[in-house]
This record gives sequence, C-alpha cells and structure tokens, in this order.
Amino acid sequence: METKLRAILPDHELIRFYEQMVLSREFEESCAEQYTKGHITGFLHLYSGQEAVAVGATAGLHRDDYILSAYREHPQAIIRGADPRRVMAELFGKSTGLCKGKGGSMHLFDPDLNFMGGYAIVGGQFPIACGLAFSAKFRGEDRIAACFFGDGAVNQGTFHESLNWARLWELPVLFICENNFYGIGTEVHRSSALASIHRRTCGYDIPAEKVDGMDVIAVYKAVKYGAEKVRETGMPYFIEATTYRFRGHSMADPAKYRSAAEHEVWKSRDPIPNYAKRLLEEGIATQAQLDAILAKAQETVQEAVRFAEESPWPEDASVYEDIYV
Amino acid sequence: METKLRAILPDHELIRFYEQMVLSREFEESCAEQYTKGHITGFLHLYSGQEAVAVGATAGLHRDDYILSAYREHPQAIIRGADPRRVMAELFGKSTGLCKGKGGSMHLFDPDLNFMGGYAIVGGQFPIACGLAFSAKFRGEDRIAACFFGDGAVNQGTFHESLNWARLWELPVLFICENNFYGIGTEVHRSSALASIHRRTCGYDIPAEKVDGMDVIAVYKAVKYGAEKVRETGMPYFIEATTYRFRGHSMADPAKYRSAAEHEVWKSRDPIPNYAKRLLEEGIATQAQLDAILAKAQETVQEAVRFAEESPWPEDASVYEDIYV
Amino acid sequence: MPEMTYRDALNMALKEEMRRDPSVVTWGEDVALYEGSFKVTRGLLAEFGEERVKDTPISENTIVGVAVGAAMGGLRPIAELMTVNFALLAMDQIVDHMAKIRSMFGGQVNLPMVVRMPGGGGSQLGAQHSQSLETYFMHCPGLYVAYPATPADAKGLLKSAIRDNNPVIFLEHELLYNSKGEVPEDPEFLVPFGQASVMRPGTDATIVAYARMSILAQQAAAELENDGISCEVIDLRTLTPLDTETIMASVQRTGRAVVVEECWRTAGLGGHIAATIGENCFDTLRAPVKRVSGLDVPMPYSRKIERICIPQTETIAAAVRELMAAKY
Amino acid sequence: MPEMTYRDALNMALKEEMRRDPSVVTWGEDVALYEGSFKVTRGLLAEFGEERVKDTPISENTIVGVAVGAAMGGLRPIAELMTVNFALLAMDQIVDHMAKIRSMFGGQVNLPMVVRMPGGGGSQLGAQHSQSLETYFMHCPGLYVAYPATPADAKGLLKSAIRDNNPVIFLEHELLYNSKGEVPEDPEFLVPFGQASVMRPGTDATIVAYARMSILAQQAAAELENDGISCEVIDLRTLTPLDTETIMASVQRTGRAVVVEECWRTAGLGGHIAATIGENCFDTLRAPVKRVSGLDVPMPYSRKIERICIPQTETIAAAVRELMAAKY
Ligand SMILES: Cc1ncc(C[n+]2csc(CCOP(=O)(O)OP(=O)(O)O)c2C)c(N)n1
Ligand SMILES: Cc1ncc(C[n+]2csc(CCOP(=O)(O)OP(=O)(O)O)c2C)c(N)n1
Ligand SMILES: [Mg+2]
Ligand SMILES: [Mg+2]
Repeated sequence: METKLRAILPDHELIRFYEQMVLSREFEESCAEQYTKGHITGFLHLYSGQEAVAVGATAGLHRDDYILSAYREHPQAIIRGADPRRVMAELFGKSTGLCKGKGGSMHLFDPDLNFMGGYAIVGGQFPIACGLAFSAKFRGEDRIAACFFGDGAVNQGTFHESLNWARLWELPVLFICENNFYGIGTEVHRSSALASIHRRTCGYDIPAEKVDGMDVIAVYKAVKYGAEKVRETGMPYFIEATTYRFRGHSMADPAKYRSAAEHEVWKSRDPIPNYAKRLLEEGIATQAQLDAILAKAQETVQEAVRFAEESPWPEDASVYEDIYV
Repeated sequence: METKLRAILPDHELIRFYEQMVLSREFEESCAEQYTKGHITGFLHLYSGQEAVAVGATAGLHRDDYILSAYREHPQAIIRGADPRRVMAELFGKSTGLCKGKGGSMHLFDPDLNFMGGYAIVGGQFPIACGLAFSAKFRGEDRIAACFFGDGAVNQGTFHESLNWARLWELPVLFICENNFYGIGTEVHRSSALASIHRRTCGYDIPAEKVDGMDVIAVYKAVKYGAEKVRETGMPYFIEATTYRFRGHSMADPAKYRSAAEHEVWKSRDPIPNYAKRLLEEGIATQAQLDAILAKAQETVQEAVRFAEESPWPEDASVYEDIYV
Repeated sequence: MPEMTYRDALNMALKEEMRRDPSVVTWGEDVALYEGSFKVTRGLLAEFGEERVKDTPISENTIVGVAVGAAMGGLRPIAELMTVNFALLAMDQIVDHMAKIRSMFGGQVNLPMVVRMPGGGGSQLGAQHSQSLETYFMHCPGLYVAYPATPADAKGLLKSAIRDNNPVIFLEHELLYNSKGEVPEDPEFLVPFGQASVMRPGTDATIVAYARMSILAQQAAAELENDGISCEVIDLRTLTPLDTETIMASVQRTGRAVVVEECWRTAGLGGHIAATIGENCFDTLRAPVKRVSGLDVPMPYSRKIERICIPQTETIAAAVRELMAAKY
Repeated sequence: MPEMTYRDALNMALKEEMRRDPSVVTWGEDVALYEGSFKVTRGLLAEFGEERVKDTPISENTIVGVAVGAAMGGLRPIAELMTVNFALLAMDQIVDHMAKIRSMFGGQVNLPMVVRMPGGGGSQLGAQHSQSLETYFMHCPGLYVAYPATPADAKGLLKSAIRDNNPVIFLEHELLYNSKGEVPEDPEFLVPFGQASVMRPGTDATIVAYARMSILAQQAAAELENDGISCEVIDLRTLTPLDTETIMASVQRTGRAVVVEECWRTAGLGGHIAATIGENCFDTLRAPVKRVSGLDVPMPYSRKIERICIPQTETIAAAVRELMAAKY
C-alpha cells in the first residue's frame, strides 16, 4: 500500500509538485509549437514525460545545492526558479534570455539559483559537478552538487573518471541518472553491458538506488534521502530514476524505433494525471483547483511566449562580449 | 600445498619459463647500464620484478593471439619472440631497430609476432585491443587480443568505455592488469576508489580473477584459463596480476615514495630466485643448468648491445618515410 | 548523370564500397537502426547486416580507437562521430594513435580507416555544437583530411577515402546535406586526394575555399561578375594533401588572393594557406592576401548574431572588392 | 636579483600565489607527494597541505573538468597535466567547456583557472610524447595561452595567469626547466599578458618566436651579428592575447620577418602570424615572411633524426641568411 501523501508533505507542497509538473509540460509543449513556427531554432529536446524526476528531485534538494544537467533541461531550470519568460526568450535567441541569447535551449544557466548549467556534450557535466562539489567542500559549505544525466551518458569516459574521483576525494555529489531507456534511437541494453544502470556503481563503492521516475513522490523521497546521505557522509550517492520521454529525442526525431505498444504502456504511467488522481482521491485538491492550476500554467507560458516575441534581438556588437572578463 | 610443477608442464617448458625470466631481467638491467652511459635516451621504464607476468601470460596464450601493452614492454616483446638485438637497437635509436629507430623504448611493435605495440598514452591501448579483437571475430579467426596495462590505467575513461564495449559487442579480449601498486609515485588506493582492481569489472558483467603475479606458474594457469574462457564464450575476461617493479617508474625516478621495508618484502618474493628454488627442489634443473641459463642470457644481452652499438643510425631522409603509404 | 543530394551521394559511396569490399565495416552512435543522425547511413543495416553496420555506445574516443585496432587487424572501418564537435573527446585516438601508429612503429602497419564527421556552424546549435575544427586535423601529420563541397565530390572523395590505405578524416558539412548536384553513377568514379578543383575560372582574384565556403565563394564570384570582377574559385577538396600547386598557379596569374575559412581566424588553416601564398607569390602579389574567417568567438546561439560569426557570401564579396580597390 | 632556473621560478610563482590567496588550489597526477614529474610543485604539499595540493587519478579530461567546476564554484584552481600530450585526452573539457562556459552562459560566470602543462620535443620521447600543441590552444577563442621563454617570464606570467579571471593554458617547455636567469624576488612582480618582449633589438630582420624557440632565435641572432646581420628578436610570451602591435612595429622597421614555431608547419600558428604580417606590412616587406617550423612528421625517437624535426639555431640562422640574400 502506498503511503498517504499527507503523511509525507503538507498540502501546499504537494500541490506545488502538481503545479510544477503541469507548468513543465505546458512549457515544453509550447516550445514544440514555437519550434514548428520557426521561432525556436537549432536542437530542441523536450522533457515531456520526465517531469516527476525534475520536480521530485528539486524538492529533495536544498536551495543552496548546485544543479547541473544536460540539454533536456528547461523544466529543471524553471522548477529551480528561473523565470519562464527569460527561458523562453533564450530559446527565441533574444537578448532578454537567461543567457542573453548566447546559450539557447541546451545551455540554460542561472548562478543566482545555483543552476549551474545545461551542457550539450554528453557526459561533459560529470567532472564539472565534481569540481563544484569540491569547491563547496573546500569552503566547508553545507551544499552538494546534484548532477543529472541520461542513460546514454553512462558509457562516456567522464562518467567513470568522475565517479571514481568523487568517491576518492569524498565529494558531495548526488548523481541522478534519468533513465528514459533511450539515447536517441539506441535502447539502453544496446549501449550498456549492464543495463541496470544503478548497479554500475559497484566498481566505485558508491551506494546506489533505483526509483520510479514516473512517481514524483518516490523521486522526492529518494532524492531527499540521497541528498541527506551525501551531506551526512560527505560522499557521493547515486540514483537511477526510470522514466520515459513522450516525444522523440529532439524535434527532428519521429521516434520510429519505439513501438506504439511500449509508448502506450508508458503513457498510462504519465506522472501528471496519475498524480492528479492521487491528489483528488486523497482530497488534497479538487478538480476545479487542478483545472485552475492548468489554466494558470497556460497563462504563464503564453506570457513567456509573448515576452520572448516582443523582446529585442541581441546587438551585433554583443558577439565580442562575454568572452573574456 | 602447491601442485608439483611437473604435473603442470613438461620440463623443457618449465625451464623455458626460467630462461625467459632471466633473459628479461638481464635485458632490463643492461638497459639501465646503457641508459647511464647515454646510449639509450628518452624515457626508460624497466620491467624488473614483473617478469612472471609476461612470461606466464605469454605461455598461456596462443602464438596467434594479439598482444598489446604499454611502455614497460621490452620483455613482453622479447618473450613473444622479438630479437633482443633488434629491441636493443631500437632503444639505441638505430636503423636496425624493431621500428627502425622511430619508436624507441615505449613503442616496440612486430606484426609478424602479433605483438601489436607498446603504447605510451596511459589507456591508449584499450580501444585498440577491442578493435583487433573485433577484426578477429569478424573474420571468424580463433584468436583473441590480450591487453596488458597497469593499475594506474584503470582510471582512464578508455578503460570504462572499452570494457563496456568489449562485453556489449562480445569481443574476445583478455584484459590483464599488471597491478604493481603504483602509477609513478601514486599508490593504487590513492588513485582508485576501489583498490581491488579486478572487482571493478562488476559494472560490466565481465568475469575477473586475481592472481599472484610473482608466481609464473600461477600467472600461466590463470591466463591459460582466461584465454580459454574468452575463446569458448567469445567474451572478455579480466585478470589482475599483483606484482612489483623493483626499480623506479622510469630511470628518472628514485622511488622515494616506497619504504625500504615494503621493498624488502617484495624483494623476498622475486619471481626468479623463488622459481629457481622450485626447479631445484623438484629436480627439474640443477644449479649448473641454471647458471648456464644465466650465462647464456648475459651473452645474448651482450650480443644485443654490441649489435645495437655497431648498427647504423637512420638516414636523415627517413624522417619523411613511413608516414603515409 | 542523375541529380542527387550531398547526403545521398555519401550514402551511395558507402553502399558501393561496402558492396565492393566485404572488409569495409562501419559503426558509430545511431548509425545502424536509426540510420544516422543525419541519415547518411540510411539503408546500410538492412543491406549489410549487423555485423558490418553497428551502433555503438556514446564513447567517442573508443569509437575511433576500435577503428584503429580493426584497421590494424586488416579491416577497413569507417567510424562515424555524430558531429565533429565530439571529436574533441576522441583527439587522443585521432592524434596520438590514428595519425602516429604507422610512423612510430616504423611503417610496419597501415591503417586503412576513415572517420566521418558532420561539422560546421549555422544551424543555431550554440557554442558546443557549431565548431569548425578542420584546422586541428590539418595540423596533424599522418592524417589525410577531406571536406567535399559538392555532391559529386562527396561521393568521389568518400570512395577514395575508403579505398585509401592511410587514415582519413572525412568531414561533411551539415548545411550541405540537402544541397543538390549531378553525381556520376559509375561505381568506379573516384575523386583523387590532393587535387583541388577550379570551380570557376577567373582573372582578377583567386578565392581559395573548401566545403560550404566554396559554395559561398561561388555565389560571391557570380555576384562580383556583375561588377566586372572576375574571380577564380578554387575548392580545395582535401586539406591534406593540400594542392598548393593549383593555388599558386592561379595566384601567379591573378595576383590577388582571398582565403575563406569557416574556422576561427586565429591560428586557423587559412593563415597557413595565406602564408604559403605569401612565400610563393611574393613577386606577383598585387595586394596582401586576405582572409575571410569565422570570428574568434565561441558560437552564439541566436541566429541574429550567429550569422555574423560565419563567413557569408557578402563578406567574401566585400573582401574581394576591398582587395580590388586597394592601391599598393 | 637572484639567478634561478625556470623550474624554480615557476615553483616560486606557485608558492607566492598560494600564500597570497587561500582560494588557489592545485592538482594533477603526482603533483603532491611526488612533487611533480618535473618537480615544479616541489614543497607545495608540505607547505599548503593536502586540501590544497592534491594528487589525482590518471584521468586527464576530469582533471581539467574538476578545475572548471571548482573555478565556477569560486576557487582558483591550477590543474597540471603531466605533459601537453595528454591534453589530447582533455580537449573536450578544454575546448568545449573551459573555453566556452563564460560566453555560452552569457557572461554570468568566470573561470579563474590555469591548466599548466610541460611540452615540446627534443628529449627522445617518441611520437606520442614530443608534441608541440600550442596551435590547438591558440586556435580556440575563450582561452588565454602563455608560454614563457625565460625564468623571469616563467614567474611573472604564471603569477599573472593565476590572478587572471580568464581561463589560461600555461605551457612550459621541458627543455627550459633547467635554464637559468635572473628572477625578481618581488612577490608583486607580474608580467602582463599580451605584451611581447623585444629580447634583442635589431634592424635588418625581425625574428618572431616563443618559448624555447625564442632562446634559439637569440642564439641565431648572436651568430648572425658576426656576419653583420642585425636581428630583432621578439618573444611573444603569450600566444593569446597576441601582441601584433609589437610585431608589426618591428617588421615595419626591418622589412623582413622570420616566424619560428616548434609545432608542425602545416596549419600551425606560424602561418597565422606570417599571414598577419603579410596583411599589415605588405608595403614595407622586402622579402616574403619566412617560417621556420617543426617538420610535418610524427616525431621519431632516434636522436639522430629527431633533431632534424625541430627548429635549431642553425636552421633559424639559415632562414635569416636566405631572406637577406634573396633579391626581390
Ligand atoms: C559527446 C557527445 N556525443 C554525442 C552527442 C549527440 N547526442 C546528443 S543526445 C545523445 C543521446 C543521449 O542520451 P541520454 O544520455 O540517454 O539522454 P536523453 O537524450 O535520453 O535525455 C547523443 C548521442 C553529444 N551531444 N555529445
Ligand atoms: C594519458 C597519460 N597520462 C599520463 C601519462 C604519464 N604517465 C606515464 S606512466 C604513468 C603511470 C602509469 O601507471 P600504471 O598504469 O600503474 O603502469 P606502471 O607504470 O606501473 O607499469 C603516468 C601517469 C601518460 N603517459 N599518459
Ligand atoms: Mg536517455
Ligand atoms: Mg602500476
């Protein structure tokens, strides 16, 4: 039997999870539309389906903890507190964007939020997370670095080097693998000798745990526990969250390598309606409240699009700015 | 109780092990002398102390099997069959050298012997071994690739990438870690989160075994078994041979980071005199025979030095040769 | 001759060579089941099967290294890196191994292998995905470097690369994949390495370029023609070997040269070409050799400013005009 | 001013800066207990302890990447790669991260970090251990690149590198570690970036060089003096920023230039400098700019032939003589 939600968190936090997941979904689906319209260009990797991971995980962390991720990171930034308007503006390539239009979809960053970046080189964020964790440890700060990455990233050399390093230097890193079972078109068992990813930490003596990444509460609990362990021991900890992306790898990918049946199974596990059901069943929210949350999210996203549309382009001269101090 | 040697191999092979270990040691010690005289330049990494690994392992492989190693590889080449004269000439930088003086100490190579190279980039040989194994598998050849490397190399990204790859593609690679407990001045537990190196293969689902690398017979048995497993299953296998180098990392290293006491313990485990004792005790060789073997080895090495000394330098024009076909 | 895209021409080359020689194999991230992130390997898995067409983990250094080993073992591997940007993870196997093994082992072994990679900027992919790293490969003896501009060259150069017994870096431009041109169907159609193509003859100035820059240079030359300026456009086809002869012969005639490089200007390959022209044509040069280069900045995402960072038809034309106008 | 070695000058710089600023930390393979493979970090562990001076596993990409993260977190890390050759394993963190992070994140973060690496050939270390990869770093916007020639510059540039808020690639030449010179003891002695040093004034020809090549250029100039040829020797000190002003001012006066680079000639940084001179001094150049470069070959081990592959005093002198003799 599942624990009752109220036994875990107060109502307003439970509801915030829902708000954040809905906002994430709405934001991403709006991005798809803006991409189709040609307002967003380049690569666009959407997070739809994986919301429970970012929402649950962010809630399980302290506000001071560093977060790093890959290129599928809009919701991670927004949940951490980034202004959806400035995120959208970044995707539009406007000067009001989070990174002045220099980063784009794959490179969101906000140091004030300790959101230390989206990275587009698969595996690039591993050593950087270790470095941030080292700096925190060095200064005796009570913060950890949470490093998100995909199932495809675990075969990159940096994964190995960084896990070994984090354990050896006893660094406060929480590794969070978002296992959505595919790296572009390659299913995890075709890229990993050991497809059960959390078991790969055995070679580094790093404790690991697997969690249902479609269940925001399960993710929250796992990350909260993991983050506490990291804080307590000063050592790395590893979480594998199994999840699914409802869309292709990027907007360019029709995802023909996945069967309709597989997709259906995962659709039935959509973290948003399932969580809505629990909120309703346990009387934490009414349908009217949930509808209002959706409406508000849609409004926020519309406002973000409007802001992005109306924002100015970067000045030509800006190409030479922000390179050297 | 140890198995009697004769139960394992016929006398002449047992004696050959001794000959090879003695020749290796004599060759290396002669190199040290030639380095001091300025005849050998550059980096010189000597194998003294680790002979049981190369000798036992080479005997456990088929003549067709590929061997790859790092930069501490003179004996590995010689035991495989390389002419000591041409190896010494290579170290002298002479045109008669194994690689025409272009490779030097760290880059011995002889394709006729399937000795596929000494590599000087720590970890560089891992993927290459996988590629050779793939080519053998692709053509349905009954050969495997034996890849030697040190304890320091296991933290390089290529180790991880290649182990994962070898298991995933089911490649016939025998990984042989020569754990001499130091990567230059860094002891293994200061570079590896899991200092018991063979246990690191758990994350790749590759079977592994640890063997006493100071015991030529133990190494021989382990490698023979491992190579057979690889041939049988078409899958990688991993051996960690614990050993010790009696000299510094290279001629430039006085090895002050190791205690005299530690050195003494390992000296008492010197693979050569200990094996000699067994040969004598079990009546496989007389002291006179062993003395003759030493004398012959010394003669071979002297002849190698003479050959190297008398050989001509490469022509200046040769710098442009052998780059493109 | 049929018209086809650069992408299809590459695909045709791969198929023809794999049919011709059973020791040709190919692998990379998503090249098999997914048929390539840019679909260059479409149909390969179906035709040649999973022993010859293989998906790999995301492990770039090992993708190249396994090819090095397989080539040593006598196969003719073609490794694909999903884009040239990821070659930065494989520089060790490319520069330290692929380029050096033959030479450092005294010529005892060949590496008949190709590493294919799409590259170039202009698609709003941001700093980490828009690099033009051709200088890194050209600045590495032991490698050949091909970078076709047209569909026909794409086919002919790739086939030559696969048949060559030297290790070849084969660059493809992401923005050219959909470009079209006539491509010989002949399965023996090869474009030799080290022979630049004079895309357009001219008398007033020589424009030396490669890959997409050659296409832009052609457009610039067409535009300049209207102003009565006649440009000779040389497409290098291979950066190594570099066809200095064709370049020098042209500059000797025109007396003016513009070198166009998509890569960063500072320490870029254009400097080498310009310097080589300077050394060889000192007497005949009527003006300094000009370089039109990518700006020395990490590529910004926003299309508004990304455009400025890459040579465009108009910047090339402007450089030629400046050169013509200058009085020396 | 005391005489000391280049090695000791570097060591002094490290110690002074670590004393001055507790956020300066350093790590690399064998830098702590072993005190560095070239002993540049001698005494650091003893003085600053194991939280600030750390040995690492053999994981070059991560050595740099951890420094990137630590710098982002507000420390001032100095990462040592045992030699520049191993930077090929770290190109991803160097080029894709260290060089780009500030810019791609819109200037929201600085990376005050240094990556130190010994490099250069001439020690009979063979193809994989004798590379001069300075072009790779110079050809990467977002990085500064320093490469001192003298002990005083070694100290002054390293101190500037550590204090700089930009990411710096700091190259050291293996064959200069034992070279001696006067070094200011002043802990505030800094050598600014982007200011070349005129090592020797002259009137007939300008020799532009860096690191060990500058030392050889000085020797060549001394030799040429005997033949009545007066050379100005410019040591670049930093490759990025490049002090083009000093170079151009000199060539404007002398009318002749030789660029000396230890790296491979093809697509090497010397081409960029030669081309830049060609662009800026077209009117005043009395002869083509000459390059003296490393040969375009993987370095052979044998000292007999290794020597040929690296510019030597006599090859530099010969190039100047040729330039003086040439009639244009
Ligand atoms: C080093 C590198 N290699 C290849 C790529 C191209 N690429 C982008 S995403 C991706 C798949 C990553 O899969 P995973 O880590 O599972 O993340 P997901 O996309 O599923 O979130 C690949 C191969 C890249 N960006 N970086
Ligand atoms: C990529 C790389 N990094 C660093 C070095 C410098 N280096 C040479 S040997 C060595 C230690 C290797 O130790 P190990 O693998 O245990 O081999 P051993 O020397 O003990 O035989 C190091 C760090 C190198 N050659 N290559
Ligand atoms: Mg995935
Ligand atoms: Mg060791």
